Amino acid sequence: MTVRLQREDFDVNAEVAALTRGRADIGAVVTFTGLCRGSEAGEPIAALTLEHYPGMAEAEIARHVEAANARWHLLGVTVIHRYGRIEPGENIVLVVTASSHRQDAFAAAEFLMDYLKTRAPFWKSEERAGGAQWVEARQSDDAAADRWEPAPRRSEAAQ
Amino acid sequence: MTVRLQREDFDVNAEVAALTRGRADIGAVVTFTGLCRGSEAGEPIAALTLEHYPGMAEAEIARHVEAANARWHLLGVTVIHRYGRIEPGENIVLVVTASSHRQDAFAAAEFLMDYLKTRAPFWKSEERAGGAQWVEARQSDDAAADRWEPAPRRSEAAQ
Amino acid sequence: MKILYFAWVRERVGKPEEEIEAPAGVSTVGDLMTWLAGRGEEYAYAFENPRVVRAAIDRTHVKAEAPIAGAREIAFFPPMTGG
Amino acid sequence: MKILYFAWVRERVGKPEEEIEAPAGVSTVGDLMTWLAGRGEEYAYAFENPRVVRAAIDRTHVKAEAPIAGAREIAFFPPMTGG
Repeated sequence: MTVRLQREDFDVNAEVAALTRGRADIGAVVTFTGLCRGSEAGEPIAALTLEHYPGMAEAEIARHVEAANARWHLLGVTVIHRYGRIEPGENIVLVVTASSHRQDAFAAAEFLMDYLKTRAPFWKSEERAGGAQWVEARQSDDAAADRWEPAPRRSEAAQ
Repeated sequence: MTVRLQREDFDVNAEVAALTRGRADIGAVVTFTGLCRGSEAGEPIAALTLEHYPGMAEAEIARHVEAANARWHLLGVTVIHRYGRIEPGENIVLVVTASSHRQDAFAAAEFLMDYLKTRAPFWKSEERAGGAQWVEARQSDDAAADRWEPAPRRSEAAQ
Repeated sequence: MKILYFAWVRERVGKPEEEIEAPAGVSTVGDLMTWLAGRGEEYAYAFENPRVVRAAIDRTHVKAEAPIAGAREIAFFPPMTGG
Repeated sequence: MKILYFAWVRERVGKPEEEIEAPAGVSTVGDLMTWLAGRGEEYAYAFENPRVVRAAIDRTHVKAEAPIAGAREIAFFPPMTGG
């Protein structure tokens, strides 16, 4: 497991290569890259600034990677989250999951992203025409994270 | 939309860059890479050979990319499928989906992979100790593809 | 019309493609498989279990009931295992 | 104990962290928010709607009912917007 918080950009190929190099048991690698967009609901954004809680952010992400490992058969996980000022078109976050089979790799990557959105201690501020503005949490992100909670999963499995 | 069938390997970074370069509307990029594994159910595999139906394979993949575009809000899709002899650890297939938001990018990538597994005219032969052996289709792959069919989706949505 | 074979269907038939002219009465893909199966041992082997053989007419998947009238290219192959 | 503030909670309070000693009777995270809110205008503004302020004790998410006894580091922040 690799969890890194950094100001610098990341290289997707290098991170995938680090997970797969010299191995012949990995059949599926999923990557998710989150990027800064140049507008939000039609309003231009000059940049994002990402604040985080050092120490807690790493610990919280590592806990969720462990939860993903307990839930799916994974052969490697990398999570990199940037902080500081990020301009439109730049990378924000990377999740890489490797598995024997595609379903586990896809599910774990989605799970980790849903949790990063709602549970990892990061806060985005947007530079808009009217000044800096903190991004509000979305209810749709909470709902996406909630679907991974044990209770609803069990009732789904019983259908 | 980019659909390519080729003998050569592909470069994930280059394909992602080709989709995202100069754009500020993409917030999420998902990549799926399928790799050749060195064993199957405990038995060693020296290599895979992928046969395809030239002409139909491209058309069939393009049709499914169009179906994905109709179903989700996508800002770019790339599918590359290799053919010929592929050794363990080497890449077989790449799907890249780009969208404003992560849910669409994830769903479209999973949809395309499920369809490639069951509908795209490719056939894998494995080099085993006892000789070359055609890979049998998995029922689990058919089930994965079936979940995208309109009928079951509608009943899920009604829950 | 042109007939193509892929994977183990190709191996059993012993060739990747051929030109054929189906006789009158052979009107569906299923009829064509039955007729091909009667052309010799290698064809009988390839089509011994026609339910597992898939078909495409002019590069579109079709079922055994599909009519072959007007087809330029018909392909037979096992269930696909791409991806 | 050490108190940390992040994002708009930090901006409203006007500092990223401070050492405090909570008086007897302040036993939960919710109590602590109420007590902090009474320390001045900037605190009252930061905690004007305590339901939207999230908390962590020693780097683990907690609810307002969580006891603060033994905590070394308590953080207050808005709902998270990472990823």
